[in-house]
Amino acid sequence: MKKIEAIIRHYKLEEVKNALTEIGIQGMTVSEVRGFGRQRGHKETYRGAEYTVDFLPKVKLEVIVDDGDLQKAIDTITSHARTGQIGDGKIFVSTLDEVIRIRTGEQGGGAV
Amino acid sequence: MKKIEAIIRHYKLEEVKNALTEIGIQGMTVSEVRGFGRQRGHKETYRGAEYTVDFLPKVKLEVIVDDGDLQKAIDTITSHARTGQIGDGKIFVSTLDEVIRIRTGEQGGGAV
Amino acid sequence: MKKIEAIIRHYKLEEVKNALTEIGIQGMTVSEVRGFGRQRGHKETYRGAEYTVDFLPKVKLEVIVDDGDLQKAIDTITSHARTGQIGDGKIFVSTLDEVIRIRTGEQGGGAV
Amino acid sequence: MKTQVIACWIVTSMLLLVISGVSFSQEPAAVPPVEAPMVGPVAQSAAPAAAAIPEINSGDTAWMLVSSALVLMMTAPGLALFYGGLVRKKNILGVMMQCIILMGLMSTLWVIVGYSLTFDSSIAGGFVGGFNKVMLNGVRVSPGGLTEIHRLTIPDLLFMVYQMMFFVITPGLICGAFAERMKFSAMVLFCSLWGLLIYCPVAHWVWAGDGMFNHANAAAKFGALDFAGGTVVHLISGISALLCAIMLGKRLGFGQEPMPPHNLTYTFIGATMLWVGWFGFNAGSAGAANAAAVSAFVATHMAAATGTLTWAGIEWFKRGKPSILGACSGCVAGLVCVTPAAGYVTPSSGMILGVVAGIVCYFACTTIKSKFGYDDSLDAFGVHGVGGLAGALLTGVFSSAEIAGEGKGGVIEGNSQQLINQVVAAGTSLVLAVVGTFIILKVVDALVGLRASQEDEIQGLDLSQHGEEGYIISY
Amino acid sequence: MKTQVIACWIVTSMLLLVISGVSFSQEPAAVPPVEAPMVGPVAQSAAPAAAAIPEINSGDTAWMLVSSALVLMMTAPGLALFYGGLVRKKNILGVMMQCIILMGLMSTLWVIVGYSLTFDSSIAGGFVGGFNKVMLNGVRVSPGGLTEIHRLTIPDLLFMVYQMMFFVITPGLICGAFAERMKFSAMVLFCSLWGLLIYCPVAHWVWAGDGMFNHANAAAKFGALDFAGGTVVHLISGISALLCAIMLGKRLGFGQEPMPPHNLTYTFIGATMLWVGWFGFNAGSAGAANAAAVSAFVATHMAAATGTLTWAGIEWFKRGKPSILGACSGCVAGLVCVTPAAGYVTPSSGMILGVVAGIVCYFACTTIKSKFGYDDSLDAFGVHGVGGLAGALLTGVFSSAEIAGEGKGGVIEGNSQQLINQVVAAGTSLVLAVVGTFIILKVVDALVGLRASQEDEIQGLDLSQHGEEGYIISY
Amino acid sequence: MKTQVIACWIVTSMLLLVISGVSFSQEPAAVPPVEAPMVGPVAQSAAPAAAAIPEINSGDTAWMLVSSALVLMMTAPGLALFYGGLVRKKNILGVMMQCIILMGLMSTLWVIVGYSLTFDSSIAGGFVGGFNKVMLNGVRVSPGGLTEIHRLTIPDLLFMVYQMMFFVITPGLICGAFAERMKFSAMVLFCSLWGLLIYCPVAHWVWAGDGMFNHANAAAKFGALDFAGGTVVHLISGISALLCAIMLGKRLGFGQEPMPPHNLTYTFIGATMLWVGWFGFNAGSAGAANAAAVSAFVATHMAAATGTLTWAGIEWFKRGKPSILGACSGCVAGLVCVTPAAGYVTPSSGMILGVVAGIVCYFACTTIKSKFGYDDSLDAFGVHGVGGLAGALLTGVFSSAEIAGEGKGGVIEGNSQQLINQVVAAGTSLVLAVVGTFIILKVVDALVGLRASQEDEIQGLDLSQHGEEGYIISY
Ligand SMILES: Nc1ncnc2c1ncn2[C@@H]1O[C@H](COP(=O)(O)OP(=O)(O)O)[C@@H](O)[C@H]1O
Ligand SMILES: Nc1ncnc2c1ncn2[C@@H]1O[C@H](COP(=O)(O)OP(=O)(O)O)[C@@H](O)[C@H]1O
Ligand SMILES: Nc1ncnc2c1ncn2[C@@H]1O[C@H](COP(=O)(O)OP(=O)(O)O)[C@@H](O)[C@H]1O
Repeated sequence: MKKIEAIIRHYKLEEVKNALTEIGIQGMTVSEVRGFGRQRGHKETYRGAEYTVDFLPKVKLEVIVDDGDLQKAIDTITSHARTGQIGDGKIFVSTLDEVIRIRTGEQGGGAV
Repeated sequence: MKKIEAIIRHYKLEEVKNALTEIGIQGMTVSEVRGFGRQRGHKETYRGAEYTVDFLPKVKLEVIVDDGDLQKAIDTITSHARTGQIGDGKIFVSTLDEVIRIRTGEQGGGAV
Repeated sequence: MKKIEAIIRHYKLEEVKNALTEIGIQGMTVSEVRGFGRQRGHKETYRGAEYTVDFLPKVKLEVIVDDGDLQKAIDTITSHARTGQIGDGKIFVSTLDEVIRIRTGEQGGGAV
Repeated sequence: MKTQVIACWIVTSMLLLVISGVSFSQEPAAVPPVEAPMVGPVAQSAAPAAAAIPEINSGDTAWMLVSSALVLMMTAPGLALFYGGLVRKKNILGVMMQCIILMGLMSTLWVIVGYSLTFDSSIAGGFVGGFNKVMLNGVRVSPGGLTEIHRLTIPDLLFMVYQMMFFVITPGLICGAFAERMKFSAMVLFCSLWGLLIYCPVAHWVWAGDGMFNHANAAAKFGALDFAGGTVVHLISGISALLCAIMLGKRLGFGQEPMPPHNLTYTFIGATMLWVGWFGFNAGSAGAANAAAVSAFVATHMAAATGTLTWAGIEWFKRGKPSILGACSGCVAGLVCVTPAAGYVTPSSGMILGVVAGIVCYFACTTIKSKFGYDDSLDAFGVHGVGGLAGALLTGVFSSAEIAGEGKGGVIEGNSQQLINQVVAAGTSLVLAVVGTFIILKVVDALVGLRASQEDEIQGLDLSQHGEEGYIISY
Repeated sequence: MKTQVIACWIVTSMLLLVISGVSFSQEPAAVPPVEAPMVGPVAQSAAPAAAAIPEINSGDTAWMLVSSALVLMMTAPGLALFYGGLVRKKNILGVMMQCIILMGLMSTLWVIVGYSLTFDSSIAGGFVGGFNKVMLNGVRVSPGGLTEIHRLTIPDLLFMVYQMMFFVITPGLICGAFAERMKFSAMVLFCSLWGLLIYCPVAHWVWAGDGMFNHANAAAKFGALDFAGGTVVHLISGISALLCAIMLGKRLGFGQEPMPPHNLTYTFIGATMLWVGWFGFNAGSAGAANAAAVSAFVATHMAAATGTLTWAGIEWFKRGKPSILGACSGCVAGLVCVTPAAGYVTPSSGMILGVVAGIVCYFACTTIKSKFGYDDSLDAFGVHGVGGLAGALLTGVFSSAEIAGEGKGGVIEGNSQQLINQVVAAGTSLVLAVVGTFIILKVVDALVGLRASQEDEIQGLDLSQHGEEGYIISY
Repeated sequence: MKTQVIACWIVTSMLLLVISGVSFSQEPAAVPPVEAPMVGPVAQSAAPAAAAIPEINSGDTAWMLVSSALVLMMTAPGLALFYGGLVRKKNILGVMMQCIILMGLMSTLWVIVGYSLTFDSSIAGGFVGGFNKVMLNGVRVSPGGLTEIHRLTIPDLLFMVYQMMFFVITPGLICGAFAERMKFSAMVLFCSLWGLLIYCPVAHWVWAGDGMFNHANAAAKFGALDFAGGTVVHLISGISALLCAIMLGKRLGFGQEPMPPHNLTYTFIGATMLWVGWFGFNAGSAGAANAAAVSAFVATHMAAATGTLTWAGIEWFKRGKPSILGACSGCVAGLVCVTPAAGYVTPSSGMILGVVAGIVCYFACTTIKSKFGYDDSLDAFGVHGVGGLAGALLTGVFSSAEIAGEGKGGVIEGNSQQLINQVVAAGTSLVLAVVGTFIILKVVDALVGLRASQEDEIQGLDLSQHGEEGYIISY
């Protein structure tokens, strides 16, 4: 079982979600994050006091997939989240030891 | 050291937290997430425009435990977060390389 | 590739971010979390009804680094996030299988 | 769902048809006579003795237009924010929806039949007003069509619309008791029936010219003083609220999971808007921009001021920290308590009423509630019921003849009969409210069911009843 | 960016200079004569016949001071919250900025030249008012300087400032159509030009004493009734809004990604503040605290009430759940629709207008919009255009001579000519609005460009146009 | 904690007892005489010459009731939202609590002794008013009990409560300087002392009939014009705020971490509510619904309008983007600056005052503050101190005898003495404010300590002082 974490742009979420659903991925979890990398933030000024806001709002998408679906999922996210502009985001992949479905107690692949 | 990530229902958080505390787990971190799986969202209508809101609000619970406490923790979460209805959530387990307590610099089991 | 997750105090974020940038770390992602450990919450009273709010607001910092930068990054976070008071937070380190930059499709070290 | 909706509307419509039917058949005789004297909240202290028909006074009219607007503002945004901030995020729109729908619904019912039931001359042995003013029949755009005691220098139509705003907000207060769990259709049906069957009679007793508890009605055995609605508005809504809380049962998870206010900034905004709007409620009840209005204004403000300090002060001593929820609750408690007394008392008495309100409502919301364990979600009973009762009684103590007018002094001025009158009027109203609310709740339960389903309650009323979310601040 | 800003200001300044130049050269002759009769929204129903110069009436003055404040409150916080809640989080400050800048900008333009263009005696064959009142030349702090029909018992200066508030809010309504994508500089330029070139002429036609559609102008062939601005405010802003929506094009992602309101609690607060403020708008249009004001107050409130119930009711039947957005939209639709009729109709007619508004605006915002596919972001056309048109026409149907004054009955009282007059006035105004808005948009586009860049739009107007964020609730 | 609380209350109580003691012992002689002429903010421009006791005028009373409500609304929700939006999320309730507690506390103090200290005839060589009116002794519910110059057509009690609202909001303005770090108990003590020891004397000098800077006091050598409180309200609160900022020291992390406003939408709502409420503040200071009120209304509105445009315009040129915080700051700056001049100047002068305010306050809040490095958290000094001073002086320049009344022209009309009077009055008040604030801060520091502890400040005042959180939007 693999865990894919993708940091993407807000307005790409809907598209990526739909694309993933189409290739048969049935579940995902998102959260609000702020981040920066190459793309740095902007300046905001409040009554003359200037702040550099480094962190830009992004969406973090977490998808657990069977090892076999991994590449397909990565490709789908990559192609749909891409604009070609700096700030498109990153994908991180890691390995899970175990997945459990709380409702049934099922473990492993069936639990996803 | 294991990291348990559990996606659960909001209104189960309090119960799960108390149950974990009772079995001796002394720390945890939660965050707001939205997700879907089997349980899909609902429709919202704004002046005639209908949206399908796939993502439902959930809570993500992260608990770091010693390997020995893993099963107990999983069982506790599973039993207390369960309602038997679709949407109860998932538990993901992964392995950590290292844990450090910032205040003291302690590492490993003692840092949890 | 290593993933560092650090749970720190809100008002230390700016300092830690600057310190990491100075040692050459070029990207990071933060999110709002709530947690407790040794440091338990406070009591809030609403019209006589008392609640124990266990979860305190914290910031979660995620930084992906090459294996070589790991120790430096940990040390930097540890030293700048520390106040010596209970509640300073924790650092969790895990191993990533893969990192992809969405914009270019680059993988591995170059993608960070 | 749909069937319930339809059931709900059918019942309401039938009710209205029946009522209207009765009235329209009477209409030939309905040329509104200049009835026998009666007195309302308006002008209790300034009723002109002469029978001469007054002209429109522009200053009084200006003030009453403003007061009407202020009392509407109390329902929303005022009350909606005050209550809305106290619920959990998932129910915020439910609260707001109740307020705006009541603004539409109760206003409509008032025009159709409520005004007539309240201010037309008594039928049914004085139980309620008649049907001569149904659909505003005979309500004039100039002064003079009202009974002598209500004879004001403002158009009768303005008196009607000002009173309408009270009919809107009173059931709104009850919503605080069943918040977060009542089905929307049940709320609609309950408030319609409650307004017509409980508010109208009680308001008729206390404020109509031939009302059996109207102090200005010479024929009344127990003439009570109720300047702006301590009994009519707060006491009966508060006690009905308690019954609702008990009969609906507790919210799921009550006592097990924390249910803290999701947005105290809204509660604060709402409370301070209530404070401002209450000037329309209390000083407007003078019916004119006169000395009584000014007295009421000052007493009202001072009660709010000391109520705020008292509640926050008690918290400061008892738990080391004064809270903003305490301060807001205290100001509302003070305002509630001074309502029946506003135009009859001195500023200092206003200050005393605020202190008393702060103390008794504090204990009602903390000690009493936790002792009996009912789930009055937003303390509609603790604040409006208890504060309203305290106010109704204390008006009989502190009323000052110098301000209120001859024969209206209270216990302090040696007139202990007044306190008895207050007790009788409040007690009788209370009994009607309890019995009536019980029956209405049973009826509504039978028709559409009172509570949202478990799932709906867990999901929150916003999504389950209205298909919307309050805040989508993430995109 | 900077060059555009400069361009923008140069154009505006030049425009103002030209206009002022014209006027100042005329000034020697500008001692304001007691011109020929004219009638505005104010006092259409209560114009004193005598030519005697009235004294200040304190009650009327009090009411008009309050009404002016209430109408300002409608723009902000009212409209700003109503609209602001409906956009996505990243554009909330953009909406608010438009409102506050319009408060500054339109007020200033009104003093400089707008008031004169509207209420000075006609020039250019009746197309617009002249330049005699530029810079408030001759506007007195006492009553009597206005034409006979406008002769009020309040200072002329108060009439001026009350009318100013209408000039502020009207372009604000349009902002709902191009929200979330218009460049700030374009908005500033567009609204300035639109106000002077479209609002002033139309307001002159309908409300100036010698206006060609002013019912009180004996010389007018098609004397229309427009109590508080159904045509002048809502119809022309609504239709201009539609054109803006079409010419600017859709928001990026419209139809593909969900764009739900980011904060319906704000929309609710705004809607209920609009409801309260509208009493100043409509009842204030009587120009005095008199019977007409009271009639307008009640009709206004009842239309809002039934509008709320109607829209929410339609939703309840059609999709099983009444929504708060529906209730809020319904109340605003009812208020829009009753605006031209407010002081001329009975409470029951007000209730009918509210029901009609609820129905037609509901279909305009749902069926029609989705059929034609334009992106009227916040339904400025669906509510104000459609509701305003319905109101303008129905005023000709429901106007009651008993309330509105002799000769002002509508179709229901057998005067079908009145409906024709309403159609002609509305139609002519509509044509000017369409043609004028088209030209102004083209000019503004050429000068500074209408739309924010793609990146700016994606980032949100708050950051891209103003360098700020609305909520930073995380720290 | 508890000991401090107790200490705090003991001191306050003792203070009040001492004061009251003094007064009650004087009471036998306290039958309120119709004292020597004096003039307040109210009616400076319309003081009736005759000594005849006026009757209540309903229009004037209506307007003053509304104005009192509007000024209360300025404190909350107005100021509370304006300031509350600017702090960090963790301190929002702290700001709101300060406002509502001041509403309770200052109102109570005003009734007990503040009103007497301000408007009773001078004692202590003219330093402050006497104790004859303690506990509203002799304050009538009809007009006529005030001195001749204050002789209004509204009940004396209404004058009292209107002035009370100024006493409430003035210390509230100071809170902007020490926001996010002052201990709650210190705030309570500081504001009580500041109100009684600084506000009352200065208000007495400028507004009491025998005040040494009251223009209407024939005996005054330096009769200053201060229509609605440029010196009395804004200048002295602003300069005291500066001292507070300096003496409390900077917020932890100031200059190192960003402290952006957590909710600019609140700041916007607050600013526009202030704009609306300010009509009560300024136009209400006419004391009647008359020509002076209308003049003040228009001048006030125009200053807010041009202030908004100016500040936003400067930003647009200097950094390419106009900000909503700039627009809001500009409107408040304009309102502050026009306050002392409101009823004395033409609309055009109002516009000029707004422009000047926009410029000077902009530089005060940006250049000056960053140059000197003090941490005036929310720019109480930059806006109220600087804007108030500018207004106080410019009133002496722009005052127009035609509007203000004979002998009240300014420099522009050749009366340069008036500017000198303004300087003297402002300067003297400023000195008292600086010295007094310094002493009071020292005393409060000694008694309960000024600053919250480091931990408390880091945790936020909401939790540390009040045990609550503002938004719990996650559940
Ligand atoms: N080293 C990193 N660790 C954690 N998150 C990162 C890291 N680098 C980038 N990110 C996340 O990815 C987002 C996009 O990165 P950025 O470098 O701006 O774009 P791109 O990958 O297109 O060059 C950032 O906003 C941040 O949230
Ligand atoms: N493949 C997945 N990857 C990441 N998160 C998932 C995945 N599947 C489900 N989830 C999370 O678990 C939650 C519950 O899943 P769901 O399938 O609805 O319930 P159940 O597990 O009871 O069948 C979802 O809302 C989502 O947040
Ligand atoms: N076992 C754990 N699992 C997950 N998160 C934890 C755990 N223990 C602590 N944390 C997180 O670290 C934060 C700080 O921990 P705490 O024990 O209070 O401080 P310290 O590490 O200084 O003793 C907590 O608020 C929580 O978010």
